[in-house]
Amino acid sequence: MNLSDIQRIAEEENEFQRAYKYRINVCCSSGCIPFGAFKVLKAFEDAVKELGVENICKVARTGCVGTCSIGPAVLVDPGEYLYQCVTPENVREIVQGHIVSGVPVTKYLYNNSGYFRKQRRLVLRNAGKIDPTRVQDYISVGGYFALAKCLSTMTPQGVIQEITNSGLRGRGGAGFSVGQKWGLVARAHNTPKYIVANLDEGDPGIFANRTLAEADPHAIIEGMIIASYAIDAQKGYIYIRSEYPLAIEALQKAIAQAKSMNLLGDNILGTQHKFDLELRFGAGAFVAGEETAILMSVEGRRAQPRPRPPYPANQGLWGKPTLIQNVETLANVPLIILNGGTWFKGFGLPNCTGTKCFSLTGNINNPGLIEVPMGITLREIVYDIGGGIPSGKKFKAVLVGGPSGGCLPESVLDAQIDYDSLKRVGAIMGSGGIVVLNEDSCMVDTARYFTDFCIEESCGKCTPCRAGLARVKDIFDKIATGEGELNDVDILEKVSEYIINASLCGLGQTAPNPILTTLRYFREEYIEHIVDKKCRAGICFKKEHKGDE
Amino acid sequence: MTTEDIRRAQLERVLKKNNYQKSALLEILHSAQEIYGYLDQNLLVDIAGSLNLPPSHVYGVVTFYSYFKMRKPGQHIVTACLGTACYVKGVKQIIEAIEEEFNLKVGGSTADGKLSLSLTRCIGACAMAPAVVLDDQVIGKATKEIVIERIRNVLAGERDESV
Amino acid sequence: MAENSMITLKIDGVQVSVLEGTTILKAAKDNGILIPTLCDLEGLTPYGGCRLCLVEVTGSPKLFPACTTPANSGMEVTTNSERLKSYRKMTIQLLMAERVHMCAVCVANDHCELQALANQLGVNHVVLERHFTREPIDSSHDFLVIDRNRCILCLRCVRVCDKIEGVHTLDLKNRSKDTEVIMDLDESWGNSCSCTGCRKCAKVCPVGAIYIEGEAITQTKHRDVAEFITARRNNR
Amino acid sequence: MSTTNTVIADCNSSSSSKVRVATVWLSGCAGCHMSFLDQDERIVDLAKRIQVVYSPLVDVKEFPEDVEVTLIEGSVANEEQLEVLKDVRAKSRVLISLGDCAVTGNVTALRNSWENSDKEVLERAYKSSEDLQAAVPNMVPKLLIRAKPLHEVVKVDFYIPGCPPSADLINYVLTELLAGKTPNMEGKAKYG
Repeated sequence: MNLSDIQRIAEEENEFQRAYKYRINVCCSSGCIPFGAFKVLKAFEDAVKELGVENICKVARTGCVGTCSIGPAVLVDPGEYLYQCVTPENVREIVQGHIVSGVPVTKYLYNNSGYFRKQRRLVLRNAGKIDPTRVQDYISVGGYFALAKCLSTMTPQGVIQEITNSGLRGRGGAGFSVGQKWGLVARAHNTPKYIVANLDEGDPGIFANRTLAEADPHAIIEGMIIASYAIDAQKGYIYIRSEYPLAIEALQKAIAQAKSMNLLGDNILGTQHKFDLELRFGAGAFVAGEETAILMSVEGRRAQPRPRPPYPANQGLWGKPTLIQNVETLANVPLIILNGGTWFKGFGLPNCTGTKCFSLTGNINNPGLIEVPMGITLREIVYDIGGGIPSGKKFKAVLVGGPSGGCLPESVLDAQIDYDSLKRVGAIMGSGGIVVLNEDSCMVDTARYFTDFCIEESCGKCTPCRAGLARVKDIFDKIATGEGELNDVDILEKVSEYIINASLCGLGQTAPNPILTTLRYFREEYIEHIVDKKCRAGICFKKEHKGDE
Repeated sequence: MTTEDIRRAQLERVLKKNNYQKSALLEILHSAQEIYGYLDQNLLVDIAGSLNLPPSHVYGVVTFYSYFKMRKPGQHIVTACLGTACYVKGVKQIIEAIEEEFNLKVGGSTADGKLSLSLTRCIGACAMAPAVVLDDQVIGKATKEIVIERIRNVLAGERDESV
Repeated sequence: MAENSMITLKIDGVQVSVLEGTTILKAAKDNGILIPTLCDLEGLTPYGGCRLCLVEVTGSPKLFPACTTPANSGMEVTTNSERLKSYRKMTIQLLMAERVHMCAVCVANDHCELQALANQLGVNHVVLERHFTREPIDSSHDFLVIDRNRCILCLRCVRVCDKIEGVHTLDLKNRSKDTEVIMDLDESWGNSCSCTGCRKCAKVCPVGAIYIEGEAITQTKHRDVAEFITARRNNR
Repeated sequence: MSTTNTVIADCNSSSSSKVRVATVWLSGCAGCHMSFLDQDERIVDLAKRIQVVYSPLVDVKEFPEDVEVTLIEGSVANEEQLEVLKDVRAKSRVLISLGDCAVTGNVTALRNSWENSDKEVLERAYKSSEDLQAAVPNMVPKLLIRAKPLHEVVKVDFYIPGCPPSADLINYVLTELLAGKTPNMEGKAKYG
């Protein structure tokens, strides 16, 4: 295989697809399957045959369209007609109307232009459009062209330069410059070098990476191979949550396809470059998403982070230089290589380029997976894309950045999505979760819930996170059962500040964020709980639920 | 060959496939749990011996990750998602209802060993919160009535036809 | 090797010269500046868990554990600012509040590093409500006893067992606040097949969690055992 | 803290009256009081400057008003002590936790590990360890579920940990307070 082979496959595939006038994309991702996506897929295949249109209409199984609240979702091309809540019963009607008669069946269409208008889909460019189980589909939309370009016309330094130019920053949370990181690993003397792709999305309420892997696994793999060429790594691991069976299956299949097409292995595309890829499965530990903990886990150990320095760029897996990158970051790479860093800079903000995927959930009209340009405001996300709060309830807060993000009120909804602005209002980018809360939520209880989560997931290595969070929980228990004292608020603040500064890893360093932001924006609720023994949402002061395992 | 022999042979294949590498411990534990249903002490001794790892190391790894189970699970497993979206949408009430209805506690099983209840931190089905998983099937936008009915059906031995 | 070259840095305003690769903790100690620590012990692999040895490095907003951070040329280190002092007090408080640390009834009374640091740093009371654990004391071994209610999870015992004695009887189970030191497959110590009874865990334990039955604590505690053995091995 | 000190300094300046000092014995073994007495001949000097207005060592039944300095030994373990402590706090200008039981709970708090420790500990003391007429007496004040250090109940001004606390430290703190200074506790505390 070489570049011309890839071009040939793309042409053949395009030729093949042009033969069809229509393409019916049935979303078969984790969001739609529980609502019967596979049955709908089967129904379409049958209906197309029965109505004799199988020669002009292709039925494809695809990944997530992004509108997870209206599953199963079906996208009909050309024209991107999106059908919502399709059932096997109304499939025939849709085929009859849209394909046979050529008139879209409006009564089943998803009629919400706002949801997509402010989005910008780069990472999710192929999600819902290609069949993730067919590498030809990926190649037909320009897949692996970037890899071929790198291997045939670019030096490793050139690749790193292009990525640096693009201004791409790590999407895993901290937002470190990707080009700079690659440069560090490339310059490290020790060999062999490794790449670890982080797909350990342990945050509750977040499913962006899973959806990406389900919908477009080859984009991740191509990004990894390009990175391996840039830093001269020969072995890579994708560390994925074992709770994501569909994503695992998609990746396994994609790796096997890539291997069989000589996109992985020795002499990739006929060059000297060599790269092998394996999956490693997480086992239910949120902390394993941390940079040094993921290394421990890949090595088959307890995922306890270790202090940095030494940085993984110099001493990572088995003490060797290692590049650790979130899969969303990697999926951006082929685009940047194909179109150039300058093109990529056209999206987002000057100091924070590109887009970011978010899982938008909670009390909101249009939950789903969204991808927005950096610089969009929270208000636009909540109201324009999310469509506001359902059932006439009032907005209360939006949680940005997962369990260690911030709870932000109405007053800061005009904050932009970028690493620094979010930090300023007390939140973090995290791995991309936005949960909207309405007036029925108690902010003390919310902070308590996240603290519980972080306690459960703390690795237990360092004192601030292990012992500090446990004592914070004691205080929350006191407040929620009516035994709180005003002094407790000060203690909460003091201990939180200490945990942030003294903890070993990112988990402890961000765990008190929900506490500090709720204290900052919703302090009066704490005071109400303590002084008036009143919970305005009616959640606290009830019989204690001893739920956690 | 007994079931035990077959299982051991399966495990041996997994060990071999991973070249008895110490670093493949997590993969091997995953497979072992799939083969045996849970990880008991003898199994851990066996794996530790095969990989030439200290038993305490293996035990430490198994207990660190919440996915690994050292107790025999019930015949049917219901797992409630405690992710943020599910929490916000009131999964707590569903959990309480299951506990009450089937007389069991989170992390435990019913007296007859037919049903166990566990919690998970987010299955990524947040857009259809609250979500409850019943024997590998996700029940989205769950209510306590639906969940209890589905559990009753499963316990009564009916195949779940809703998917 | 490049590691043999000397580098110069400032610790608390004092110019010091150390071998490249030396940790800040060691560099400070060799120059008479003692940074408090509970998990670090010379001769063992640095752990960085207790967070007592955090120091400030000029130019970085972050704090660095002195026990794992190598001294760099030109670095300016502050080991005892007001902020660090208050954090250290908080760390000691949290450790004392985490399990049952009642000095008067502890075998290691007066020979305990946690107690000594509490006294030295002026932690004369614990603001946070204390938590009382109830782990059974394991005295099934012929002479070694572990009382996990006094454990501060510094992992000195685990590391000495692995690195110095080389048997790795000890490890940790669970995570977060439920983390505990275990023997083999969480067996009682008396049933542990791999334990050689070398006593090194008891010697290095900074508190009274592991001790030897019927032996005076002054006889047991030899916290420099790891340093001694490692030095001997390196010389050979 | 500054107001407390001025108060004591004021009392001190008017040589006519001695500083009113009290000591209280809650759940403890009286060892701290022994240590107080262990100030040896220094107690003679102290006696010239203070008046012990309430203490297990003197025969006063009611805790008086306007006490300058109160030293409290022992933890708060039952409901009666809870009342006493609140009353004492209200009537004292400076309150000092004396000894480990008052500062940490110490031996009296070891029962806190037990669930329902208030009941279990009585069962153990009066029933399971007795052969004859085993019964929990009903005149014992109701135990709190946990034995608490004083500062979990009221505001405490100074802490003198130790089991027992050293007589030197007790003397140092009292002398400093009488001289109108704030005792510097750094490095002087000693648990156990």
